[in-house]
Amino acid sequence: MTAIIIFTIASLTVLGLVLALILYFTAQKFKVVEDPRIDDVETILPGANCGGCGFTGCRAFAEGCVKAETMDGLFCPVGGNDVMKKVAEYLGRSVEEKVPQVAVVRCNGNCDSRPKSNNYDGYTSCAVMASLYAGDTDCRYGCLGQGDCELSCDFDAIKMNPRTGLPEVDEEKCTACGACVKACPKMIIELRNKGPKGKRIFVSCINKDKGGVARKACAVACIGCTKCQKVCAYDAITISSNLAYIDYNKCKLCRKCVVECPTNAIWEVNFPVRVPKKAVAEVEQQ
Amino acid sequence: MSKLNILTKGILKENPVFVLLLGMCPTLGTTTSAINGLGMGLATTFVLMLSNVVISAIAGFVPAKVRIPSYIVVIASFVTILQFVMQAYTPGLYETLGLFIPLIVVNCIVLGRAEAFASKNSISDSFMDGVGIGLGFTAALTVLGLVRELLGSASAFGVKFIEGDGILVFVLAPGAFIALGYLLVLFNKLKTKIK
Amino acid sequence: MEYILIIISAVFVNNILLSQFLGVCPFLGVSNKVSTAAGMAGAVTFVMSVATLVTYLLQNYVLIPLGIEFMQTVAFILVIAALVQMVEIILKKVSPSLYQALGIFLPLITTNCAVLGVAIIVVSKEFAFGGDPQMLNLAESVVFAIANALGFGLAMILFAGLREQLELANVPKPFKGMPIALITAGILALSFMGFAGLV
Amino acid sequence: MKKLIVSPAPHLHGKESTKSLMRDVIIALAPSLLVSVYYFGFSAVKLALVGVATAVAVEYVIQKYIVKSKITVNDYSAALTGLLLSLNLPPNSPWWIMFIGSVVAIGIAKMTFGGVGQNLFNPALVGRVFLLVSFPVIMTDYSIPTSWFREGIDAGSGATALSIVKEGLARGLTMDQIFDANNFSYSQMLFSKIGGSVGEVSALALILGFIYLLIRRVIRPHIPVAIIGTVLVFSGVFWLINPESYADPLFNVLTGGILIGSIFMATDYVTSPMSKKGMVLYGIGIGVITMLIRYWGAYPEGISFAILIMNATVPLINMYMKPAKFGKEVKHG
Amino acid sequence: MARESTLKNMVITLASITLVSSALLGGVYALTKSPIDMAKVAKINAAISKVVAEFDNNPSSEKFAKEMGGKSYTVYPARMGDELVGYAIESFTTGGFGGRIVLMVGFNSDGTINNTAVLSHAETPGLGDKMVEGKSDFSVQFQGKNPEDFKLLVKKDGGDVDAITASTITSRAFCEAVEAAWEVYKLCNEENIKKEVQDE
Amino acid sequence: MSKTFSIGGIHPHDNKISINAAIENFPVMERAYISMSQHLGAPAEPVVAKGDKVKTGQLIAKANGFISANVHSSVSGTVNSIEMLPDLSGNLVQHIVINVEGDEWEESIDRSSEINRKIVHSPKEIIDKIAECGIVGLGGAAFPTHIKLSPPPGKKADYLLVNGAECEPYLTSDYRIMLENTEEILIGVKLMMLALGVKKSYIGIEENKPKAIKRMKEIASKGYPEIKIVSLKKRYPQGGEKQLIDAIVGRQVPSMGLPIDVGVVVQNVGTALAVYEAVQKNKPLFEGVVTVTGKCMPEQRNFRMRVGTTFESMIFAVGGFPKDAEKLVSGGPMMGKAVSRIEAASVKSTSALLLLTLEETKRGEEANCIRCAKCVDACPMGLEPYLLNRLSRANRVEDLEANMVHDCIECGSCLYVCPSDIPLLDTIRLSKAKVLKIIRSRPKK
Ligand SMILES: Cc1cc2nc3c(=O)[nH]c(=O)nc-3n(C[C@H](O)[C@H](O)[C@H](O)COP(=O)(O)O)c2cc1C
Ligand SMILES: Cc1cc2nc3c(=O)[nH]c(=O)nc-3n(C[C@H](O)[C@H](O)[C@H](O)COP(=O)(O)O)c2cc1C
Ligand SMILES: Cc1cc2nc3c(=O)[nH]c(=O)nc-3n(C[C@H](O)[C@H](O)[C@H](O)COP(=O)(O)O)c2cc1C
Ligand SMILES: Cc1cc2nc3c(=O)[nH]c(=O)nc-3n(C[C@H](O)[C@H](O)[C@H](O)CO)c2cc1C
Ligand code: SF4
Ligand code: SF4
Ligand code: SF4
Ligand code: SF4
Ligand code: FES
Repeated sequence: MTAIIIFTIASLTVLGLVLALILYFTAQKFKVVEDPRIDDVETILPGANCGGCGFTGCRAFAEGCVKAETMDGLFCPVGGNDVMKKVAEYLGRSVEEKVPQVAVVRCNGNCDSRPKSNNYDGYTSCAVMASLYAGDTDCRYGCLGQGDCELSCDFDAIKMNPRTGLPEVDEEKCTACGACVKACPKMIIELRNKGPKGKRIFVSCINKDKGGVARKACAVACIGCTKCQKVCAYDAITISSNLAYIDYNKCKLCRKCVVECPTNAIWEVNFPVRVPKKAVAEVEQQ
Repeated sequence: MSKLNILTKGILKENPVFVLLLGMCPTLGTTTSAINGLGMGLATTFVLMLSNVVISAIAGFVPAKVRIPSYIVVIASFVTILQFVMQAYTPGLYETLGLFIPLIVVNCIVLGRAEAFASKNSISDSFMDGVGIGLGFTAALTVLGLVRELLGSASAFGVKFIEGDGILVFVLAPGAFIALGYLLVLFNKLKTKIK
Repeated sequence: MEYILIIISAVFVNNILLSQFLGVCPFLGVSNKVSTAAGMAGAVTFVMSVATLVTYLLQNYVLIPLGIEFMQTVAFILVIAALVQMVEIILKKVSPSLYQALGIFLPLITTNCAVLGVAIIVVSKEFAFGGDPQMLNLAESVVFAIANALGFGLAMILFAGLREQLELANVPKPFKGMPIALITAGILALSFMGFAGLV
Repeated sequence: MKKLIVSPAPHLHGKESTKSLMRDVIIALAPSLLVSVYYFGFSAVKLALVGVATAVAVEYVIQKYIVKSKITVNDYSAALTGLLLSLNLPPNSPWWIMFIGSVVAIGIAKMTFGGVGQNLFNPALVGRVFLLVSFPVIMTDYSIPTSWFREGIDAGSGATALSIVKEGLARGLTMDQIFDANNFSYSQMLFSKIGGSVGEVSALALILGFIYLLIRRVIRPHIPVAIIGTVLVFSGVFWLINPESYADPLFNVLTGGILIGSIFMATDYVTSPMSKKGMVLYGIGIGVITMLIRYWGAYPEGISFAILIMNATVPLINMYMKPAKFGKEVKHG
Repeated sequence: MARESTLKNMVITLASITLVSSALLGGVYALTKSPIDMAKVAKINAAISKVVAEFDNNPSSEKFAKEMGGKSYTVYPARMGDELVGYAIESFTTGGFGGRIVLMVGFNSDGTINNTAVLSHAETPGLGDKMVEGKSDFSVQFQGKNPEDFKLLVKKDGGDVDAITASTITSRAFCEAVEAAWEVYKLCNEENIKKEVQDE
Repeated sequence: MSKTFSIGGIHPHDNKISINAAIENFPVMERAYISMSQHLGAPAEPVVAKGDKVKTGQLIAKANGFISANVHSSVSGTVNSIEMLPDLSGNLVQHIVINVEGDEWEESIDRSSEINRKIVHSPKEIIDKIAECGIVGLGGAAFPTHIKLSPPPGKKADYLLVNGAECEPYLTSDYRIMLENTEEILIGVKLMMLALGVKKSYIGIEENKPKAIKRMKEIASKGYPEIKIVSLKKRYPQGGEKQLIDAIVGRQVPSMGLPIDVGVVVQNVGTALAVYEAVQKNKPLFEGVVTVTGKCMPEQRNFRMRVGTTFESMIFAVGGFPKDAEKLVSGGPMMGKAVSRIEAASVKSTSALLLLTLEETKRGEEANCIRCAKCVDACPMGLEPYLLNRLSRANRVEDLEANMVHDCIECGSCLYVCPSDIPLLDTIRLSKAKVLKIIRSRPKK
C-alpha cells in the first residue's frame, strides 16, 4: 500500500515537474512577440476556454477585445458584466459622455397635407421605392412611408404611424445609434441634440424646390420664404436652396420662428402647450 | 453580493446549463432519467464545491503562467477522489454515469468558476458559489432528466405511473437535444416572466 | 477490415457527438460557420490522435506497471493540457498560417470532453462502447482516435452548414440561437440513428 | 385623374403559387391513395384523415396562438405533410401514432424553424423516423387490416418484402428460396399485394404520380432518377457477384419506400439542393446510404434515414455546388 | 491576485500542488480500496446468488477460468456443504445491439438453467434492455429449461426462445451468451465427472 | 434548328396582340418636351435658347462628355422654355419645351421613300454621321451607338449581331419595322459592319415572328450575303445581349465584361434602321416606332412617333384610359418602367406604351421562400436569386459579391417565376448597385 502511495506521489510530482519544464523551455524557445495587452486581458478573463463568447478560446477573445475599436458585441458569458467592465477599463474604453441626441424626422407631410399622385405597389421598402422613382406624391424629397427606418431600429424606437404615414421617434427608447439615419434613402432623419428637458425646434421639411412647387406638392412644406430667418435673433436659421435649417447649437428655443412660419413647417417638441396668441390678446384687452 | 445571492444566482440568473450553456456533454449524456441527472448534478457539485474552496485558498500563490495547470490538477484530484468514493459506495450509479464522471475534469463550469470566481473571492464565498452553481447545474440536469424520463419511459424518478413504454426517442440521443432545446425556450420565457 | 469497422463505428454508428455526447460544447459553440467548424475539426483530429498516442503509452508503460491506474484522470488531463499548450506555442512560431487556421482552436480543446474521453475509452474497457472486450492495441487506439475525430468533424461540419442556412432563415424569435441549434442537432442525431447496426 | 400604380419591373407574374404546387403534389398522390384505400379500406382513409387534420390543426394553432404569425394553412403544405406521413405508415397503425407523427412533423420539424420553407429536414420524414425509433414495435408491424372491397389478401404475412428478405437471409436461406416461399413476383410489386406502408403498395400508382409531376413541371427528374439509378447500380453489382444473398436490382427498386421516397419525399423543395448538379449528388447520396442500411444496417429499409441524412448535407451542397454561372469560362467557338 | 511568473516559482508551485494532491489521492485510494473491492465482489456475489440454487460456500473465492473457443470465461462453483449444487458462469457476447452484453448464467447440477442475470450491457432502453429481469418476461422463459432439449435460438431462427418484440438482435445475442455458458458448463461438468471418476 | 442561350430562361405568354397593326404616323402634338437625358451617360447641353425658332431635325442640344449623344428637335416651332421637368419617374430632368408650329423639316433630310442602297461613306464618315445624328441604341439602354461602333484600341470585333429578338411580351415595334423596312435595316447593318470592319453579321429573330424571318431571309439572300438571319427559340430573355451572343456565336461574355471582350458588337434592329436613315437619308434620330397596346385597350397600334410626345397624348390618341387599366408601362412588361406621371414625354428609346389591368399586373402577397429553385432555373445568368435576396436582406455585401450579384441583368425572370412572390429582383437590384459601387471604387489592377 505504502509503495503505491509513494509511486503516486513520485510519479505525479515528476510528471508535473517535467511538464512544467518542457512547457517553460518550449515557451522560451518559441517565443513570439505579441501585443502585451493581450496577455493582460487574458489574465482578466476567466480562462475557461469554453467558446461561449463566439471566439475560439479566451486568448482569441482577448485578442479580439484588444483589436476591436469598441466593446460592442464582445461578451464573455462566464465572466459576465463584471469581467467585461474590467476589460473595458483596462483598455481605456469607458464610453465618453456625449451630449444626448435623438433622431428627428424632418418631414411632416402626412396623408392630408401631401396627397398621393400615384399608388406604389412594390416591395415595401423605401430603398427599393427610392431607386425606382421619385415617390408616390409630388414631393420628391419627402418620406416614402415604407418604414425602412422602423426596420433598421434595434430598439423599437422608431415606428410608422399608419395614420400619418410618417415615422415617429420614441424619445425614451431612441439611443441615437444612427441606424435609421443610414437606412433612410431620402436622408430625412437627422440626429439632433435632445435639448434641455427634451425641448427642440427644427424645420420638419427638406424640400428644396421653389416655394410654389413645394407648396403645391405639400401643404406643410418649407417654402424658403425667409420669414423665420428674419425673426430669429440668434442667427440660428440659414436658408439655402429654398430650405430653412435651424442650427441646434445656436437655437435658444425662443419659438418665434415657429409662430412665424406660414406653412407650419417648423416644429417644437416638448414645450408646454401654447395658449393661442389671439386668445392671449383677447385676455389682455379685457 | 450577499451570501444568499451567491447561492441562488446559479439557479436562475446564471444557470450554467440554461443561461451559460456550459457543461453540455454531461447535461445531454446522463439525463436519461431524473435520478441519473440528479446523481450527475450532485457529483459535479461535489467537485465544484471542493475545488472552489481549495482554489480560492491557493489562488494567491499561483503564478499566472501555471494557473491553468495548477487548477486542473486540483480539480482532477477531486474528481479522482469522487471516483473512488462512488465506486466504493454507489457502484450502480458510477456504472450508469460511466465516462462522464472522470470527464467532470473538463467540464467548463468547474474550471470556469475556479477562474471567474474562486480565484478572486474569499473561501467562504467561493464555497457558496460552488454550491450555488452546482445546485443550478443539478436542478437543470434533474429537470431535463425528469422530462426525458416522463416522455421517454413514462415514469418519474424510476416510478412507473402508466403502463407502456413512452416515446422512446426521448431517452435516446436525439431526444436529449430536442428536449433541451425546448426546455431552453421555456426557461427563457420563465426568466423574463420572473423579471 | 478491423480498422474499417472501427472507423465506420466511430464515424457513423457511434458518432462521438451525436450519440456519445462528447465535445458538445465546441459543437454548439464554434459551429456558426463551416470554415470555423472545419478548422476546429482539423485541430481536434490532430490533438486527439497525438493525445491518444501519448496517453496510451503513459497508461501501459507507466501507470499499469506502477500499479497506479487510478491516477489516470489526473495524469491524462495534465498531459493533454501540456500537449495542447506545447503544440500551440510551437505552431505559433513555426507556422503562423497553420496557427491561424488551426491553432486558434487549440485552447478550446483542453477542456473538450472528446479528447480526454477518447483517451480514457481506449485504455479502459469499462467505458468502451460497442467495442470488443479485448483492449485495443496501440495502432487500433490511434485509428480509433482518428476515426472519432473524423466523426467529430463530420458532425461539426454538417451542423455548421445547417446553422449557416438557419442564419438566413426567419426562425421564430424565442427559438433563435441555441434552442433551434439544439433541435437541429437532435434531428441530425435522429437521422444518424439510421446507421444503427452497420457494424 | 386616375392614380396609376407604380411598381418595379417585371410587371407580369407567373401563375404558379405555393398553393398550386402543393395541390399538384396532392393530386399526384391521389392514385396511390386510392389504391391503398382499395387494399386497406377504412384504415387508409382513417390514417389520411387523421394525418391531414392533425397537421393542419397543429400549424393553425401554432401560428394563431403561439408565434402569432400569418396563418398559412391554406397553402396546403401542412396537409401535404400529413398526407405523406400517413402514406408512410404501416396500414394497421393506430390513429394516435398518426397523431403523434403529425404533431412532431409540423410542430417540431416545421414550425419551430419558422414554417414553410424554413425547415432543414423533411417534416414528414422526421415524423416517420421519430415514430420508427420511438415505437419500433408498432412501426414494424405490417399486418394488414381488413377491407370492404378486397377479398382475402395473399400477402397477409404482416411483414414487408424487405424484412422478409432480411429475415430469410439471416436464417441462411437463399434468395430463390425466399422468393418461392413468399410468391414474390414483379406484377405483385407493380400492382401491390406485397406488404408495405400505406402508400407504397402499388409502384404503378406512384409512377403515375411521378409522370404527372413531371408534366406539370412541379419537380425535376434529377433527384428521383439519381436515386433509382444508384440503387439499380449498387444492388446490380452485388446481385451479379452473389445472386444467392442479394436481391436483384428491380426488386430493390420496386419494394420498400424507394419509389415514394424518391418521387415525393426526396424532391421536397425545401430540403433538397438548389442546383441540378447538387440534386444529382444528393440523389446518389440517398441511394448509397439507403442500400448501406438495407444490406448491413439494423433496419430493413433505409430511405427515410437516407433522405434525412442527405437533408443535413444540403446546405453544404448548396454552398459548394453552385449552378453554372454565365460567362465563367469564356468559350470561343 | 496571481503572482509574477518566474521559472522558479512556476516549478515550485506546480510541483507542490502535484505533490499535495498526489499524496491526497494516494491516501484516499488506500482508504477506499477495500470498500471498492468489496463493492465489486458484492455485485458478483449478488448475481451468483440470484442465478444458482442455495449454497453456503463463497463461490468468488473458488472461481476459476475456463478457456473455450479462444475466449476465457469465469466459472463460480456453488456448493451446499460438500455437494456441488451448480455453477454460475460469467458469459458474454459482443453481438448485442449496443455491443457487449455480460451475463451471469446459473446452472443446476442436472444441467437445467436455474436463472440468468445481466451484469452489464449497452442495449437500448425500452428495447433491448427488456432482457433485464423485471423489465419484461423475456429472461423468465429460460428458468428451469435444459438446453439439451430447449433450443437456444429465437423462434424466427428456428429455436424455442420468444424474442423480445422489435429486439431480435438483442434476443439473439442473449441466446448466444447463454449458449456459450452452456458449452462452458458442459466442459466443467465433464471435467467434474472425470475428476469424480478419478477420485473414486 | 432554332438557336438559344444555354442557361435559364422562361416562357411567358408572348401576347403579341398588336402584331398585325401596320405602322402609322402619329400626329404631331402641340408641344414637344424634349429631354436632355435621352441616353445613358451625361445629359446633352442645349444649344438653343428660349424664343429660338427651330426646324424638325435641327440640332438643339450637343453631346456633353464621352458617353453622350446629340439631341435634335422632333418638331418645328419656337422654344417655349428650357426647364427642369419631371420625367416618367418624377425625377427632374432638363427639357427643351417647344411650341409646335407647322412641320417644317431641315432641308438636308431626304424625305423620299426611295431606298438608297448606294454606300458612299468611309467607316470614319459613317461613325461621324451616326454621332452627329444622335443615334442611340433602341434596344432599351439607349447607349450612344457611335461609341459602340468604335471599339477601344486593342479590341476588335469579329461579328456584328443585330438584335431582332423582341423577346418581351406585347412589343411589336421591332417586328413591324422588320416587315416594313426590311431592306433599310439590312443596309443599316451593312453600314455598321463597314464602320466596325467586320465581315460577318447575324440578325437574330425569335421564331414566333416567322413572317419577319421569312422576309428578312428573302431580301438578305438578294444582295446581302454577308448578313445571316438566325431563327431563335422563343424564350425570354433571348434578346438580352449576353444571351444573344451565347445563342448565336456560342461565346459567353465574362463577368463584368462587355460584348466587345468576346469580339462582338450587338445592335438592335431599330438602331440599324436609324443608322440607315442617318447615313443614307441624313435624318437625325427624332422619331421611332412605338407600340401602344394592352389587353384592356380597344385597339392595338404601332405608331411612328416623334420624341417628346407626352404619354398623355398617346393614350388619348387611342381613346383614352380604359376603365380597368391601372398601370402604364413604358417599354415591355418584363423590363419596362412603370410611368408615375403621364405628363412625362417619350424619349428616343421609348418602344412601347403598355396598359395593364390590376389583375394582370398584381404581384401576389409575399410568402416564405419554399426553396423550389425555380428562380435558380430561370436565371439566365446562372445566379441564385433566392440566395441573393436573403443575403441582400441581411446586407451581407461580401457574400453578395462572392455570389456575383453584379452579374444580374435585371431581366426579372426570377421574380416572374417565383411561386411565393418574393421581391427577388427588387432586393437584388439594390444590392447590385451597392456591390457595383464597391467594385468600381476599387483601384484597377
Ligand atoms: C434507436 C434504436 C435502438 C434499437 N435498439 C435495439 C436493441 O436494443 N435491441 C435490438 O435487438 N434491436 C434494437 N434496435 C433494432 C430495431 O428495433 C430492429 O427493428 C430490430 O432489431 C429488428 O427487428 P425485429 O426484432 O422486429 O425483427 C434498435 C433500433 C433503433 C433505431
Ligand atoms: C433582359 C433583356 C432583354 C432584352 N431584350 C431585348 C430585345 O428583345 N430586343 C432588343 O433589341 N434588345 C433587347 N435587350 C437589349 C440588348 O441587351 C442590347 O442592349 C441591345 O440589343 C443592344 O442594341 P442597341 O444598342 O442597338 O440597343 C434586352 C436586354 C435585356 C437585359
Ligand atoms: C458604363 C458602360 C460602358 C459601356 N462601354 C461600352 C464600350 O466601351 N463599348 C461598347 O461597345 N459598349 C459599351 N457599353 C454598352 C453595353 O455593352 C451595352 O450594349 C449597353 O449597355 C446596352 O445594353 P442593354 O440594352 O442590354 O442594357 C457600355 C455600357 C455601359 C453601361
Ligand atoms: C414536390 C414536393 C414534395 C414534397 N415532399 C414533402 C415531403 O416529403 N414531406 C413533407 O413534409 N412535405 C413535403 N412537401 C411539402 C412542403 O414542401 C413541406 O411541407 C415543407 O418542407 C414545409 O416547409 C413537398 C412539396 C413538394 C412541392
Ligand atoms: S415638403 Fe417637406 S414636409 Fe412636405 S413631404 Fe416634402 S419634405 Fe416632407
Ligand atoms: S423616414 Fe425615410 S426610411 Fe423612414 S419611412 Fe420615411 S423614407 Fe422610409
Ligand atoms: S433578374 Fe437577375 S437574378 Fe433575376 S433572373 Fe434575371 S439575371 Fe437572374
Ligand atoms: S422561386 Fe421564389 S420560392 Fe422558389 S426558390 Fe426562388 S425565391 Fe424561393
Ligand atoms: S462538457 Fe463536454 S465539451 Fe463541454
